[in-house]
Amino acid sequence: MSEIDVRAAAEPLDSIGLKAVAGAAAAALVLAAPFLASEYWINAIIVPFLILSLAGLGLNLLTGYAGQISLGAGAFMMVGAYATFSLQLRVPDLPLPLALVVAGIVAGAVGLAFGIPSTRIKGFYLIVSTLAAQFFFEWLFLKFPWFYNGNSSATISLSRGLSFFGLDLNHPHGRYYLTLGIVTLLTLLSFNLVRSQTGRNWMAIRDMDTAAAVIGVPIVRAKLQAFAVSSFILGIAGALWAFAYLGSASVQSFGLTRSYQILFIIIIGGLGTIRGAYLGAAFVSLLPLALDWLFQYVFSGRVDAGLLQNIQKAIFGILIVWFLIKEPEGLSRLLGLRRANGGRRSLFPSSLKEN
Amino acid sequence: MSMFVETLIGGLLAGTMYSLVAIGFVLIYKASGVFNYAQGSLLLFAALTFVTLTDQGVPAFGAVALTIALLVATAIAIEKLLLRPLTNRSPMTLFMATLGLSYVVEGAAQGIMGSQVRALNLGIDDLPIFLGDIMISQFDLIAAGVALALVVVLSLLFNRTRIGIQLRGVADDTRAALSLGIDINRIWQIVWTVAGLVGLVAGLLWGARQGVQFSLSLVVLKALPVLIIGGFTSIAGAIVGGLIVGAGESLAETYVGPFLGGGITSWFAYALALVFLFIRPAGLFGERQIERV
Amino acid sequence: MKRLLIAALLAGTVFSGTAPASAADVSQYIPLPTYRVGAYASSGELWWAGERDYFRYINEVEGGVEGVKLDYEEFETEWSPDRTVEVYERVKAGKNGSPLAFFFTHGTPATYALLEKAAADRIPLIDPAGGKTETVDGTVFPYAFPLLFSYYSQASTGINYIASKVGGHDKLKGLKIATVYHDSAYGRASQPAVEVLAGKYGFENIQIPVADPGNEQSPQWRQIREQKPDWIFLRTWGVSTVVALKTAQRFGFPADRIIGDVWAGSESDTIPAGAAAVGYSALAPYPGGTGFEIHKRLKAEILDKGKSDLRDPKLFGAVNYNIGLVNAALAVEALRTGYKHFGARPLNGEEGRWAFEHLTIDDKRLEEIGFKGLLQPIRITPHDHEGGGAARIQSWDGEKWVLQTDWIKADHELLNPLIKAGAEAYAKEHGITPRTPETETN
Amino acid sequence: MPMREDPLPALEVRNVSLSFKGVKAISDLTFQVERQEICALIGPNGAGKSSLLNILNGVYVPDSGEIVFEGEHFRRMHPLEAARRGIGRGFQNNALFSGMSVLDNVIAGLSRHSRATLVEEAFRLPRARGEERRFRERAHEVLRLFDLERHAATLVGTLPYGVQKKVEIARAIAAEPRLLLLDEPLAGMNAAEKQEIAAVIARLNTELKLTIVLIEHDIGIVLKLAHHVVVLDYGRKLADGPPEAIRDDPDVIAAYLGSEHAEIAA
Repeated sequence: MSEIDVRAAAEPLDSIGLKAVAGAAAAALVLAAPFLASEYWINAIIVPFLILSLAGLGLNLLTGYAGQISLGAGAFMMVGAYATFSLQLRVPDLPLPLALVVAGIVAGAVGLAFGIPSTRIKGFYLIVSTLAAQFFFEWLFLKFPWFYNGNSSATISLSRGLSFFGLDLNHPHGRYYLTLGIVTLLTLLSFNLVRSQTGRNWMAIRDMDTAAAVIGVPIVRAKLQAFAVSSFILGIAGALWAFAYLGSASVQSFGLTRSYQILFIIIIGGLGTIRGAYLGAAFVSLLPLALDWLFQYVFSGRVDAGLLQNIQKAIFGILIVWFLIKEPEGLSRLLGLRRANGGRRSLFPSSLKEN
Repeated sequence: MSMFVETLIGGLLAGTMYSLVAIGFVLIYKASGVFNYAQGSLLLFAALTFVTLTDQGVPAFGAVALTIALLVATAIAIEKLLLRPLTNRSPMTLFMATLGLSYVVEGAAQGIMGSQVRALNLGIDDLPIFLGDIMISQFDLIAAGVALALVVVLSLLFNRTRIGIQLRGVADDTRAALSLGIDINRIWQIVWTVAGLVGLVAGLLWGARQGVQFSLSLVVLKALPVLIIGGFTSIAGAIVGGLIVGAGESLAETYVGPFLGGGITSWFAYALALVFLFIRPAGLFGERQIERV
Repeated sequence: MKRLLIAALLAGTVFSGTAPASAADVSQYIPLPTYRVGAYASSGELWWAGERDYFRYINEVEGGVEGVKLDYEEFETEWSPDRTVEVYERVKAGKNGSPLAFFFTHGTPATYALLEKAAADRIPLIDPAGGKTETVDGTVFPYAFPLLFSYYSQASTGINYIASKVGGHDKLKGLKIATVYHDSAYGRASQPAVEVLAGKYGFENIQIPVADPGNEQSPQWRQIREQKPDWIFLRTWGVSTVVALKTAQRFGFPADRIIGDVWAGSESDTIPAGAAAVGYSALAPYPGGTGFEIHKRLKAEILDKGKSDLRDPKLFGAVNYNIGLVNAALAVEALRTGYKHFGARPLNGEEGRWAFEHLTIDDKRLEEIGFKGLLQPIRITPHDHEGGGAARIQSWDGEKWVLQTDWIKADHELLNPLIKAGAEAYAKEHGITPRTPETETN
Repeated sequence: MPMREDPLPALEVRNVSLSFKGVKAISDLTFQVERQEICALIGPNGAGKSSLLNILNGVYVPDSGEIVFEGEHFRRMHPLEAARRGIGRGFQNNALFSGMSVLDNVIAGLSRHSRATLVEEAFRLPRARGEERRFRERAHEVLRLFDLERHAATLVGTLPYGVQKKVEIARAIAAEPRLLLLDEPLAGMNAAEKQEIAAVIARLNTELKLTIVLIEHDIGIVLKLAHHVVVLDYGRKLADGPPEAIRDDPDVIAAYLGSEHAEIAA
């Protein structure tokens, strides 16, 4: 993550040295984190934060870069998790990293299939496709016991746990490094992708799809690629969420609220930026904890608990609205991380405008 | 055969209940271009306010009046605090803002009025009526009647009143309406109020069926495929879409469901909507925009 | 300014970790993952009121459990298993010097999600009348406690009640019994048991799923009208129960032929259904009502002194409130068992397991703690983490639940092989060697 | 005058009609564009000029008629097909990708030449790296041609209108089209800018031997720049011929030029 920040920000040449030092320091910090933070921080905050960042990254490629709105992030995470489970169960010889890749490919294929309507349908009408995916897979993975190996609780978990070519990862540090490694690798690949012709094709479709088609951008292919790549990443994020964070998962772990959460992450973090996913995930995972802490500290015992919890929910909603009003480009801009000459632009100037 | 007819009629009637929720959506989308996810929460809010008031001993008439007053205040607040600062933002941003709004409304409603499930009795007996072999729900029949009446009232409002005509002007061409001196902020307030009222009616009918409780806000998920089939901009579309979804869901659960292990209503409406979209990419009644470049 | 705000928010979370312990007078830490927000808040609100009121009563009136005060703390989860996992991670190391003796999951999906984590961390998961049925077998699942009334027992007791209504088990032959269930892991949990029971007694087993959230059920009930079952076992949850009762009325199915399970039998299910719910019966391992001894004590010491967590005193004695009371009492009695064995100090997870595995509440003890009639006598052993397996039946008269029967036992002889087989399969899949508690020394 | 080495015209429009919701936008239009000529479409607003370009690009589907491009017949064009065959396009109201830099906009125009696969791009394999380098060089070349080098890294949405217009032509040129369609390339520019762009267009025509169809309202420039003028009115062709003939055509003067006659004389 930190290496990428360095490269991303390295445009003004004069500060490269400083940035490299800062980057190396950050990398060292990230690698040493498990020895600096408590187990609670690793297990309950940092690992889920990293996975949510990855999911946000996946969705951001589709929604933030290619401009295709999706309310089905949870569905593709679900597919990835269940595919990983199936592979580990039924192809026990396949090492975990390869199983994750294959599960990602399965999720990508599913994403591609549910992306097909995008070649004909635009804007908000498109949410029906991703919502159909959301509800269909919730039903499918619950309905047919094959998917959860007939387990009476309809949950999935890896009976052999996590391992990396023989290295046992079933402890907080192992889970952290596994997650960190995968997230870093996928972030790098995504970074390459958005700076390549495919990335430009996506942004062209987002900014003005008709013009993109006319100048020779292969719209259909690029949209389907966006769905496939996004779902690939979401699928792997889903598998990590199920097995590196939760330990076991059911369809409820990837319900509609999860899809909204991922969408919030990229809107708050910044659409169409890689680092936006990280910032958004940090915001979404830390804000409720911060509010919780604040409320317990300030009001504990003095106000009815039910009222308190509902106020907290309302405040979360208010903060989201406030954010959208104040910073349409999300935390990415608020923290001054965008290119200095990057003027304010409207999100989705064309692709979502229909009647 | 009678089973088929009954399933079909039952489905069509249930579909009008979905239409009721979708209509509020359409109103707001038409006038302000906002895809209002918070419609479900507004519905909950309206119904919960009404029931809380009647539980406190306020007579039904007074409770309706107070609820309407509160809905007006809410609409004004939403317009001033949310719509106006977000003018000219992308539809996506507005959609996200309404998601945020739904958190606020739900949190406030449950925080202030409590989360207990309330009973709501509208005095409609839900006993079956038989036409030969075919059973029809009295309650659904009345609900369908209410939906029909609502559509008539709304079309009168749109076609016969000055505000309605201004409203249509805003819907057709916002910029032109602005240049004609129409106070668009006031129009938004009115539309959100009307959508709130439609939400109140829908909330009361749904509430009488399942109790006034949080899950009322989830009926919004039933309204989405209805909207997509009917098109975001057409009230007639919302009605027809509701009928299609209701009948389709009912027939599918009865005749297709058993082969798939049942419980398919959660996604069937969406699959149906997807099929319709392939045939009509902007819904049955939606207008397809000509791309100008 | 904005940066400052965000920095402050972030900093706030960093320093919100656990504070150092003070050595003297450590209380037993009891975290409560709760849901006061969202779709399930209506049942949750009362549940936590019951739990909190009882814990407060123990602390303030009885001076704690064997002198150890209870330090309970709530965490909002909106009934999401993922958030419950987050809470679990947050609290599993204990607080203020107290380790964690057990963890209430307050929901079956959360129990499923935590099953393996908790076993690895050696922290007992407590989920009365819920959880995973196979975990009744403590030899494979030492750290899971589906106390009181497993999902298999619920099915069996329900069938036993129907048998008593039709005049004996032999009369079940040829009857049609339809299970209308919430299409989720919870809703399906009883299916294997019903299947075995149908085989034994010869009734026809019809299973009808309702998709979540279940606010439109005409197709299901039309199907019921076609198939004409004699009885319905209703295993819905939340709004799907209300809609089921209302739709049953619409399709002319009599409410007094519907038996609800534990999670379909509270006031939240019947009040909104209005007249449609009159005559409806439900399994009650936690009966409703205020006529029990403990209610008199709580009224005097907690409610009348304005210390209750109940927002609306009318709901005192509601089924969900009583669920809270019973859960709290089970925890308190288990801790008492542990303190007597290990000494009066906060227990850790392994000690907590020992305590729950040696929890016995007989009729005499029930009288003492004021739970006679509200809680069945139970005896937990390392082999049997359910310990009860009975329920009373209560019927809704339009205003309140009225108890119809005394405790009706489930058919454990029939169910145990099923549970054993499930546990063995799990053990095999996960490479667990079942322990032999007889050889364990404590 | 255009050179007539090749007997086939670059483009033929044959009996093309188009209507929107029953309203005729183009009726039975026929004309042809020779290779390497600059053909100007003129006519009042709503005459169907932009719609015609949209048909040539495949954005609109004509109700009837056909298009013949370099000897091949098309009942309709698909946008991607049009681009692949080398039909480039500049739009009336700048259809640039506002969230991307000037350089990225131009490189996006090279999409039809891209061969690297997604996986190659993600892992930066040699073919992707090589392609990226070639694309960048090509884009810089084109930017230099339009004197846009200093804006290369700027977000295009932040630039003034005239500059955006140039970026748009640059984007179309980068892909090395065989036929370039320009919709009012000089609109919104001052006189000096107009001269500059007109000169660039003329150079593209002579140096790159590019066939150009353009829509322009500035008749003075049209008459100087174009080899061939087609006049449209209410979707019908009013006149078709060399600029001198059009200038003197009484029908055109009557129906369209009217009061603007003075301007032409000037």
